[in-house]
Amino acid sequence: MADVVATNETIVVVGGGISGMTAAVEAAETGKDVILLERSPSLGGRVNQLYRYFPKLCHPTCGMEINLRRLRGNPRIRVLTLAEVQKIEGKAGDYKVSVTVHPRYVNENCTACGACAGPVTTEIPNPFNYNLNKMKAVYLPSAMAYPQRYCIDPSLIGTPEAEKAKAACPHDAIDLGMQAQKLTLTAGAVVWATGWRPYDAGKIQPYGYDRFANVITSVEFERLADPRGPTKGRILRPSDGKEAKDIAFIQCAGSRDRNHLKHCSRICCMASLKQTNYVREKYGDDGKSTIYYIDIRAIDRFEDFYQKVRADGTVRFIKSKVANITEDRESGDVVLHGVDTEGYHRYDARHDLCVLAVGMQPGADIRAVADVKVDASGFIEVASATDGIFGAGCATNALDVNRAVQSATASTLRAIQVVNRMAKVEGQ
Amino acid sequence: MADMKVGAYLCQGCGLAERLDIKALAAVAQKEGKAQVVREHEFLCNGQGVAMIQKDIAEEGVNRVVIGACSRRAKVEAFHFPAAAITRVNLREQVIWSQPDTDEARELTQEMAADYIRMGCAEAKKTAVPVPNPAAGHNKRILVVGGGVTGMTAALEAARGGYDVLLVEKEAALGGFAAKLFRRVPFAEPYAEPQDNGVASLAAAIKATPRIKVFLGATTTRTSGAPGNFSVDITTESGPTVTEAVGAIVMATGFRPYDARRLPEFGFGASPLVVDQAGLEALARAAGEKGQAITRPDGKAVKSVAFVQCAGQRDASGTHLAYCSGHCCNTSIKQAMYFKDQNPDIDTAIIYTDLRTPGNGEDFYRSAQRKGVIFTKGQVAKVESAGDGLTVHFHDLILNDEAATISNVDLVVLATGQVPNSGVNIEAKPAEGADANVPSVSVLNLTYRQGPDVPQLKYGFTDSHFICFPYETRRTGIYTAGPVRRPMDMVQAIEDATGAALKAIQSVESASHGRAVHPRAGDLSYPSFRREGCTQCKRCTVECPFGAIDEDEQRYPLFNEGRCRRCGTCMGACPVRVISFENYSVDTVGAQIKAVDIPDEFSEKPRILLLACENDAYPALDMAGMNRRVSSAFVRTIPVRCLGSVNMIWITDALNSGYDGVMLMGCKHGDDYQCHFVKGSELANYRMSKIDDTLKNLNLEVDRVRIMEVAIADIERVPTLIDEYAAKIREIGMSPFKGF
Amino acid sequence: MGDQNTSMVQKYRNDFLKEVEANVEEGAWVKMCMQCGVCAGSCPLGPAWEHPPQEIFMMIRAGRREEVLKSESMWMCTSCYNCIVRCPRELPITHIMHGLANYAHRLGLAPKMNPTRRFAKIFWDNIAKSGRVNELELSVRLYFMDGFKAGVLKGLAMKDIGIGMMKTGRLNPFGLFAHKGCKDIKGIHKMLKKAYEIEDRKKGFVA
Amino acid sequence: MARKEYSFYPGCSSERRASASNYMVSVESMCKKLDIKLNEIPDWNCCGASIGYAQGGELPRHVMNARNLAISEQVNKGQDVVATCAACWLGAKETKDRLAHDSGLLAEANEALREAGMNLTYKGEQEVRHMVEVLIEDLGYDELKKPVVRPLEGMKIAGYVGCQTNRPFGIAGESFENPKYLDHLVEIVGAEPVTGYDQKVTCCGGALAFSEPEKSQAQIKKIVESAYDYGAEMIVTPCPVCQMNVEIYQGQINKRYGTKFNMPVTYYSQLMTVAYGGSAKEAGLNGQIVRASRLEEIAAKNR
Repeated sequence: MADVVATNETIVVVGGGISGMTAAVEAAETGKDVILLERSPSLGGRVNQLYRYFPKLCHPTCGMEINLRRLRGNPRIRVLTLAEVQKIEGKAGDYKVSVTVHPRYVNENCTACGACAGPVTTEIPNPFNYNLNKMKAVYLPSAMAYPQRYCIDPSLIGTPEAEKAKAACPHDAIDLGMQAQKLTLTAGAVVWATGWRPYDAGKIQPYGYDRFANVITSVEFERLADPRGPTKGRILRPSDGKEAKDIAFIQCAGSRDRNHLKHCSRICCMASLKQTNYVREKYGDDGKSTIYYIDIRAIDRFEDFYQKVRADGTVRFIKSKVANITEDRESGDVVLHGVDTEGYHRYDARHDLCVLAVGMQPGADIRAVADVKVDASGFIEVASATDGIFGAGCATNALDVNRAVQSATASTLRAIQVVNRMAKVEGQ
Repeated sequence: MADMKVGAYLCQGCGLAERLDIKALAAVAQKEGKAQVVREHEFLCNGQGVAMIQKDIAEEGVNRVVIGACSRRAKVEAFHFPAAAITRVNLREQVIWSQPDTDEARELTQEMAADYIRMGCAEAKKTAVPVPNPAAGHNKRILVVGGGVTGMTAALEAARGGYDVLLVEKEAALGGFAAKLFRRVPFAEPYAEPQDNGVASLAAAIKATPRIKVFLGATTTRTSGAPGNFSVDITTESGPTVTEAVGAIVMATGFRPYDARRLPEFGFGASPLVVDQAGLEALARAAGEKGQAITRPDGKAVKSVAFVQCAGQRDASGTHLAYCSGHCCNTSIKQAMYFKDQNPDIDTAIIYTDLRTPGNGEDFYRSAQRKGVIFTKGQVAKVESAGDGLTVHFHDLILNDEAATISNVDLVVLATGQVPNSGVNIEAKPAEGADANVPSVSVLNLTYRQGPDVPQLKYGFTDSHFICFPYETRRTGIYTAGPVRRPMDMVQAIEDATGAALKAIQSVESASHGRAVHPRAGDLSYPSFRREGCTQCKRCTVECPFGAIDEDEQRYPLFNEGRCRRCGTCMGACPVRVISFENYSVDTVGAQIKAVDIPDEFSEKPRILLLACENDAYPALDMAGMNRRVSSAFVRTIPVRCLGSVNMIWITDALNSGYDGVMLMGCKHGDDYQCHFVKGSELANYRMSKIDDTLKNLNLEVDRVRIMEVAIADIERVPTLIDEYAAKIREIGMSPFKGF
Repeated sequence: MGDQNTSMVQKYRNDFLKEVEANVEEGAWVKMCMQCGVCAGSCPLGPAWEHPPQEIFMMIRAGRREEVLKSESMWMCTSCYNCIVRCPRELPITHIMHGLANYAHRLGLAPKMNPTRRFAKIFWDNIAKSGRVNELELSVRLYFMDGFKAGVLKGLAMKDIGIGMMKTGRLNPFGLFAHKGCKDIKGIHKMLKKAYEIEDRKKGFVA
Repeated sequence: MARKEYSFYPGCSSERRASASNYMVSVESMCKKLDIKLNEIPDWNCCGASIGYAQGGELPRHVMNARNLAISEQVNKGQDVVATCAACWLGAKETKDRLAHDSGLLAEANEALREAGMNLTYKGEQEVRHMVEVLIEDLGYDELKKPVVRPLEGMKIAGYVGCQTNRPFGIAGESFENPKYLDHLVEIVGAEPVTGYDQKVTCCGGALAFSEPEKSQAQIKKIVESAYDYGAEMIVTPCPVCQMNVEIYQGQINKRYGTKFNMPVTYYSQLMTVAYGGSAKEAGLNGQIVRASRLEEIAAKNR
């Protein structure tokens, strides 16, 4: 990988989710050289783990296909996966980005034919499905994976299983001796798009995510609904694999809460409204969704979607922050306790499954590698004109996909301004 | 095309050699495909394989490369030969991976592969490496229409990027709506206090930027051309009209407040003590300039203020705005703070149904509560004058008191919404909820065949329909930003403006190289048409989703290549087939259809043509193959750029040449359409609705042609659809047209 | 005590929220509530509350003074602190409830016969007297707070427990006479007197 | 010189012949085994308990606690204040907390404090901690395990934490909804903790035991019932109010609901004393109204 050429007109984009891919593609299509760094083995980030988008209920992989096509066909973009940024030093127009590239143990020869996985039996938790199921330790991260190359889990190295995989590969694509590589990239500007991670639901003790099998998170629910997911798209509850037809959605699970995340995560209301659609999609009028909320935040045109769900007879709305959840020991059902504050009605509501609409927090702490201003929640604040490191997408705030892409596009221009200053390139 | 030389390269890797007789395929390529060079390689995508092809291109003069290996979606970087036209033949995902690995299946699998080789060679002979449009425009200046915060930001950001900017503002001064604000909502921590509206410093920055030329009291009265080559008339109230050349346009014409006179129940108009948010800003500014406290319009001191949220918004009845304007909760909070900061003893109540302060707005909300602003979840029914003040009647939703009131209120502020200044709705749908009373005046005055302004999405907003691609308008090189695009607050408008500026810059850069922009970014081909064959039916000019085609003096279609997105909808529309692209035409597909070997009607081997959208259906088929999902071996798939590009002749040709059925797989259309060329799949469905007559004329069953809606996620469903259709064809029997 | 109330009414007119902020322990927090209701749902005696805390906060904002101060609800607080630890706005709800109860009690608006109010008074008087709890005296007073007959009956009902406690050495049969209490009880009395003075001064109670 | 020394606030209920005197006995034995020295705060007074609010009001309540803390600062210099009673601990800790964040209130408290003897001023120098806190944080589970000579083998014990040792302050590192420290303590004394026990933090209604008996007893019923459901033969608690309530009203609950409760409720310190080789008397087991027979049997075994 020593062949990675970068100059102070190069833009380094950190994070290969929707924001990072957008920044990379938009910059390259404006004629800039881009190096896109992704920590995991493939691009796509969290959107690739969603079943549908709100409000159109279209599939994230649709837009991803277009972005991947734009990216694959653009020689100005260099993608490095399993790449982790260690340090960013220097100043706008002249950065040194130190990167560690972790071994994939599979080289460019791989054609994703899958022969290597054949003889392997060792299984590991599948991060693509938030570890709801297991997968072989030699794997293609997802059907949309780019680069379209298999990976070998480090835990397999040194075991006979690894040798089996190597022996099975017809294209000499497996290199079990692969080592981590350290490289230093020159860059004029950096776009930091490391996205978000779900708030640790276990910390919201009254809801017993760590104690009750049938309390899950909204991101996990996406995997249950997705035909590519662990249940092939059937909404089966973890405790007994029974179909969950009566589902509770708890809003502000961690958000708007001084004990957890002080900010509102913006997307969760829409996400839950969307997920009630999954319930309807699977069960029609037999499904039952109940949304426990403080305020429904369906901003701007999303209001239409909210009204549509409101009109759905299978969906109930209860203005209440659920006090706590208990588990019915026999049935494994969850019982939600609280008070509907619109006129004070007490409830002890039994549901098959409870989905916590968990909040958003920054996916990575940029301060560990660079001196950048972040707010109290760890989100990157808008850079000053002299800076050359720019936050994009959910690294800057809790954003929906649409706003994340806007943010990434804006940051692309900020980065281009820097490299153009360097190149003294002018419009005319 | 004298020097055309086709090289066919067959891969033996990924199990292809085990499953297929590659030698036989090579023979097909040579004899039937007429490939001058045919080579096999055990591992085509590796170093040597690629080098082998490069060598042939360099030394043998091969300029049409047919690659018989994996899907066009795989190994793209490896098979990248700019000097030659590439045709990918998908023997892996859609032949060996979608057919059972059994001896019985071998024959059909081999036939399938052979057909695809024939098709590949046939396509190769019809395609050429595109040469960039000689008429590409090279102007890189950016025009920004609207001098509010959005427009000023777009202008500044573009200029900082090194581009010249023209900024056109209809008022006599820059600033737009923001200039009317006393203070704005904070953008950064601690999100606790109202801030200076920031307009002055923005305007100063504009002044200090020589790259930006400002036109005040001016409007764009005529806009023609294409990206890299727009011509715009700028008419100033005082003085003449100047014509300027620009490369791209950012439309940032903002919004106007919803007309509060339509809310008599809240006493607007009836009492001067009832104002909208803009009205309150005016009071606050007036007071602020004099350094005095905000008073009632009648000069009396203010002791109590009530804010009515969602006034004429979020209205399901259809009378008022259906949407939420997003900023109003924070704005009312800010305005309540005006009073609390002026005197903590002034009572301020905000009556809301859902308080919407996303992100760090939550801090601002808490800050207001700390200042003593009272928040009440309720539905306001009526505001009426009582004595010297007002009484607000509302349903207190927490205390469930339908007759709740706040009396002796000195000011009531109505949080009315944003109505976009988006010009003329060229699709003339009733602009749902938008302010229909105000006659719409064109903003851009485009000379386009399809109308003078940017098409609107909903409620008059020019938003993109796409979640992943928020800037994609249907007018190439014209990007809209700020509240004209979607209801939004100032901080989002600033981000939006910056993004739109990037897209404008990107479009001038692409235009200057004759490249297409999203979604077929980088495509150098462009539509050419045979004027002599044209019947002036105008379908192309009407149906182009991007308004790229005008009409010349003699009413022939006038292609503006720079505006074209290369979807081929015009090509699909053309009844006389005079429109084509170098790398995609009626012939490239037609030749493939004809190349397929059609067994006679007693063979029990039907042939089904599948025209699949390359963005959704085709990847779904690929992924089904990756999952080794088996489906009928009688299907021959051809990816198309968009169902909109499907020309009827392909279907009639297929049926005439003995195909037993034709499937079209395209994206969802309608309200939540997923077609990336917006109208393509909708048009295809419209055209197909007429196919039945054609079939009747041919005496064929209507089931011989079927159009299906498929999403990229239908990995499991797509093979099922195929098998169901194959079963249907078996049921209605073989086509009578074989062997003609 | 009655004029205590009227003076407050005059002082704050109809602005009950201001009155609460000034006079009720932690009252300044009332305005911070966002009506999520987690407190209402978290209270172990929830169903016994006519008005749960979050509703009481709304009633205070709505100026429903009498209704709030005369309510039995605050007296249902068991001081379990569930509401405090769950409140997303960090309101010290337990203390506000105690404060409201105490305020209502000071104004003489609290329900006369509310058993908790009466127990709390007896309890405090008990500790104020000697500086420490005299459990026997406390229980005896409790039994007889509704008069001799009721007391005897309640006493009988509880006698097993009482005897059990004595048998196990956990109740002093001679507590009424033998209870020691603090040495510096005089000082404690003066200290409390002072504390009351200050509090009354601060909250503008008429002496 | 003991290995640990603290300024001790025993509280009213742990006085001789008071409702938690048995707790006191076991604490003393436990501390002896662990070589912990408790220096009682001279002439300490009642904390006012949470129920004191109605009559006590705000300042007087804080002043009562401030007095104890001020004496401690004066007499037991440099030592943390340790309380065994949840209410005492909470009352004192709340006062420290409030006065630390409200200088006005602090000044007022000291103004009143001057009226008392021993010319006291409260400065807020000392930490206020619960005995359990001290055991876990200052000694640690490993140290607490060492002296075990008589593991309580075979006993299934439900750890009932209750409210005030748990909320709002609680023990560092423990959650309000599912604290595990009692289970750990049960484990190290060789018994089996009933980890699934789902009423471990349910309020026993102690504050309302006298005024609203039926309401508080309904709470107690849940607490005891669940312990039976999960197969516990004994409940252990760190709080004298909890202990008394949950133990002594079982008879009345049986009358009211026709249940057959007879669940011993002990203190952690009693378990530890026995496990450390102490006698039933040293563990204050004679103070149980519902006899802890199994524990007494083990205590009778010679170590």
